[in-house]
Amino acid sequence: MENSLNLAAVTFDGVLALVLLVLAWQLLRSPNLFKAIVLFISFGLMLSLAWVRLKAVDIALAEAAIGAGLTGALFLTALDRLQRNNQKAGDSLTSQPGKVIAGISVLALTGILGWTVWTLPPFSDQMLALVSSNMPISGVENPVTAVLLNFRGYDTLLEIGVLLLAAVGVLAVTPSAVMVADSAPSPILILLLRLLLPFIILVSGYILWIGKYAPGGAFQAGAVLAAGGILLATAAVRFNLSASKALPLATGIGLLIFLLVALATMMLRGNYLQYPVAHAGTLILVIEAAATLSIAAVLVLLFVGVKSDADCPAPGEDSKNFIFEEENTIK
Amino acid sequence: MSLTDLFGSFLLLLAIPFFWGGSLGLLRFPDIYTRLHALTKADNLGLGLVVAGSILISKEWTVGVKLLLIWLAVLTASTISCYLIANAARKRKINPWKIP
Amino acid sequence: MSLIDFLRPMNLPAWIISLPLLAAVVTVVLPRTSRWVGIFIAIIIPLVVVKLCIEILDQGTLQMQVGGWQAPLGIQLYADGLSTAMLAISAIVLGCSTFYARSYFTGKAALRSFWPLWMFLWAALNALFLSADIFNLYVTLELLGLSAVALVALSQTADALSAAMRYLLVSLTGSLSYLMGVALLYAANGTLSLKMLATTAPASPSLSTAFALMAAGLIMKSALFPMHFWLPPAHANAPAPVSAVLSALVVKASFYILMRLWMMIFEPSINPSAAQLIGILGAFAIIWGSVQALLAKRLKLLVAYSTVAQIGYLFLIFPLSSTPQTAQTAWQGGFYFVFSHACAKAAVFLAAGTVIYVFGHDRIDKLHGIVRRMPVSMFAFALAGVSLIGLPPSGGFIAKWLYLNAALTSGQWWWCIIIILGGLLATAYIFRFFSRAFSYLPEVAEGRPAPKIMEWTALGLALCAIFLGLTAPTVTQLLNAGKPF
Amino acid sequence: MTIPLLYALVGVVLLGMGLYSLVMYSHLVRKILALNVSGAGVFLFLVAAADRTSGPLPDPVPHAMVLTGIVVAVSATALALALACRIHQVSGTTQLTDNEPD
Repeated sequence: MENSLNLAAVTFDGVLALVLLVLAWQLLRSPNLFKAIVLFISFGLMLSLAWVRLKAVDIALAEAAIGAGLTGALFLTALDRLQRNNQKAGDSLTSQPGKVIAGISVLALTGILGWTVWTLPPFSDQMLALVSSNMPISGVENPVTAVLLNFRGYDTLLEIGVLLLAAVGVLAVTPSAVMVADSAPSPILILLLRLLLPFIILVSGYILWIGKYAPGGAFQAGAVLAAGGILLATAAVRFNLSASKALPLATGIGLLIFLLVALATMMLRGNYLQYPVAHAGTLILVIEAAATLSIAAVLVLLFVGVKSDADCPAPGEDSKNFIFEEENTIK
Repeated sequence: MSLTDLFGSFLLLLAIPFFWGGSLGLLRFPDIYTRLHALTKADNLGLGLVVAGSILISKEWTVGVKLLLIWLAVLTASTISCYLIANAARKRKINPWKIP
Repeated sequence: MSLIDFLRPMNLPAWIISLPLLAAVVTVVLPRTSRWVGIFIAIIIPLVVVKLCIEILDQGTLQMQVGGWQAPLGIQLYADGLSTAMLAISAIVLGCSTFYARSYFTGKAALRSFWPLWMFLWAALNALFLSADIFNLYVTLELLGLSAVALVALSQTADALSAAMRYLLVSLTGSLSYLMGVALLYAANGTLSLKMLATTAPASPSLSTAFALMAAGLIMKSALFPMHFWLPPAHANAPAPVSAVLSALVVKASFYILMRLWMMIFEPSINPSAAQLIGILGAFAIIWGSVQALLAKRLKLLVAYSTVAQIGYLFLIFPLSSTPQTAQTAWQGGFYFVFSHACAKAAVFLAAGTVIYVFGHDRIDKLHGIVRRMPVSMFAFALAGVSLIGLPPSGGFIAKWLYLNAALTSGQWWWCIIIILGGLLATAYIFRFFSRAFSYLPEVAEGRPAPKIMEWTALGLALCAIFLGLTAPTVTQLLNAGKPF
Repeated sequence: MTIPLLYALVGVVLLGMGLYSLVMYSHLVRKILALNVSGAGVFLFLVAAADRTSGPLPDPVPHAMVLTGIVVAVSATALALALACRIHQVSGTTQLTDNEPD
């Protein structure tokens, strides 16, 4: 029994590895970009399975929601905009000699890297031991959450910054952040929204909360919430980012709360982000709740920013170039 | 291995042909409408069997409830996305395939 | 709680990182306040950095365990002489450019996105110089890269957008390569702390591969020949204050990381021919960049190619520091280059931006006699030129002098030829512009007057480049504080 | 060959495939896809390495690193796609043109 299970597992991993490679190969070579993107989404879903196999359930959740779902949606909307005017955009390969040179150098790189990986010394357990021994004073029970928000919380703080930065960057190159639907939203879509939206919010809250004990947390919860937001944006006839007043606050609040907690702990306890042990769990939950909101807001914003059609009525360059325009009202 | 386990495994195995058929249809059917048909019908039935089998095998009732919720969520999502895709295809004047 | 408590020396690094980040959030949420927030940061950060300089001169190093966790579990913020000097130079350049930008962007809508991006850029630089954790460095690199790309794209012209895209692709590929190196180092050594890697990482295939990957990624990001192709379009098409900061600081940031990694982790166990190879690339960069600068038709492009050349000098550190006797001289020379080039190049880019502001273009052959329209800016250009060429008493001179010293002591005389040749070529391309700008013509091209602040900030930076030459003892004392290498 | 090693090697190959396509194809969407595939390769290697601990529990630090990496990747992807769309809108091309500013 033990053996046959093992055999099944090995077969599964072998097949999954092969599927990943074939999907990647296909998606990188497919002449049809739409097909490539669809393959990319399936690649992301297969990758989620690989994460589960590698005991990284947190990553599997994030990959399915962000890596495959949201990134895929971003790619599809961008492709739609890019191919609207000229249907078949060229995707020429570099010249034959270039192909050979690039091929040989990439093969060499892959070979060397593969050999390095093959000869890696045994992995040290010291970090795992350190994390495990400090779990009781981390305020949470899921080791990944502990690393993300306590032991290496500073990385996460900067990363929330990266997200906000991306939102600002996307809007900086999107002169008119207004998303217009092709036609009136379908009544079925609205029905779906009615049914799903409350659940989405509930599930997002659940994932946020469960992150303390089990796989889950701010990123996964934010991604789920963002999915709801994107659905909502798709169902709207006209979605004007610039007009929203709440959105800037929602995008910024995650970083703001995180920074304030970090500075407050520094002034009270001496070290940046050093939570008092008794309140670590609460503080982490507060930071995560704010971060969830911001992550969701930014992800929606990224989607709408990429989707928003620059050809639609854009008032004078000067008035529309901003990020968050307060003067504008919904038309 | 108890009887419920056995029956649960049987249901899981029973799901395979449905998934197989759904995937085959997705790959081999001639147009978007027929492919959607294969995908949503066969796969949803397959998923139903997987969920039913898993509920039988799982020992805790909370897990069972979660699985049931997952099934309901997938059913809703797939029904509506199927409708949306078909509707979009119809709006783009993609004609259904006819036997030549 | 008193103010003294607020600014405990231990807390200074955290403030230096947090203040611009807070400012970024505020400028997003309350865009109307952003100009004042920007000015506030441009004043407060240099002050805090001065305080940090004093502490470092006094104590040598400062270390903070973020979250109170020791390495390898937590992340360390670490300030020594070198990182403090980098923070100081960033504060000078970014501070001046902030005031410049305030006038440069007047009335332009792009300003709304400019301020948050600018604050993120500043925070990223500060965080990068203070980080002592290789994965945290990756996050700061991404923060830096994305903000820099978005700032380049702000001009919204077809050229600028294309340049930004190219920059983004190169930057992401570079980060990815660096991240793979981080992954290998972690897989082999089980720690991400720079300090611990420095003491524990043994020579092994994984160490060599990690070095190759990280070096390749960082070289891409700092635009060393032949990976320089993205730099001239990006730096030439960005808004002027952005160009100044990109050339002065952003390319130096990845050089700084590479230098830290090399001196702390890799140098003892990597084949020294790697250093020679990097040096040769540097030499090519000096020649190629200078020649392209000589051929450039636009002023900003000339300045951008000059950056390509000057980056070449930085990488001469690797071969020159290869012998123990010269290591000290060489790395000090290299960082003297970083500082003097930062001030001089920022001054030159700001002056070039003023030229565009005044005349609406920067075609060199149509800029006859502009010195009469903008004497202060052209004086700044001339002073900065002195430093770029490496004439005494500028900072550029000290840098070259230290380099020549290291080259002769270590018996690698051939690098002297390159350094001198580079200086001659720099003279040629700078005087090619001067011969037009300072020529006397009865009628001068028409243009709108430039705001005073734009002219004087450029001059301030150029003066800094000169003063770096006069204050060499203090600067070296700061650099040596805490014995970085 | 162990299971983590298998996935680590797959990660390396994905990185190589992504880099090759990044250099070889000219369409911006393809380049961004290629970068995403390369990134996935690096992440896969990192997590596979974390699963080589002696006990049953994997090392959670690389997991946290990859979560950070995924979020950074989606941010970068969004910025890149928005830039690509803007380039298309301004100059009607979906590729990088080789014009050096003169």
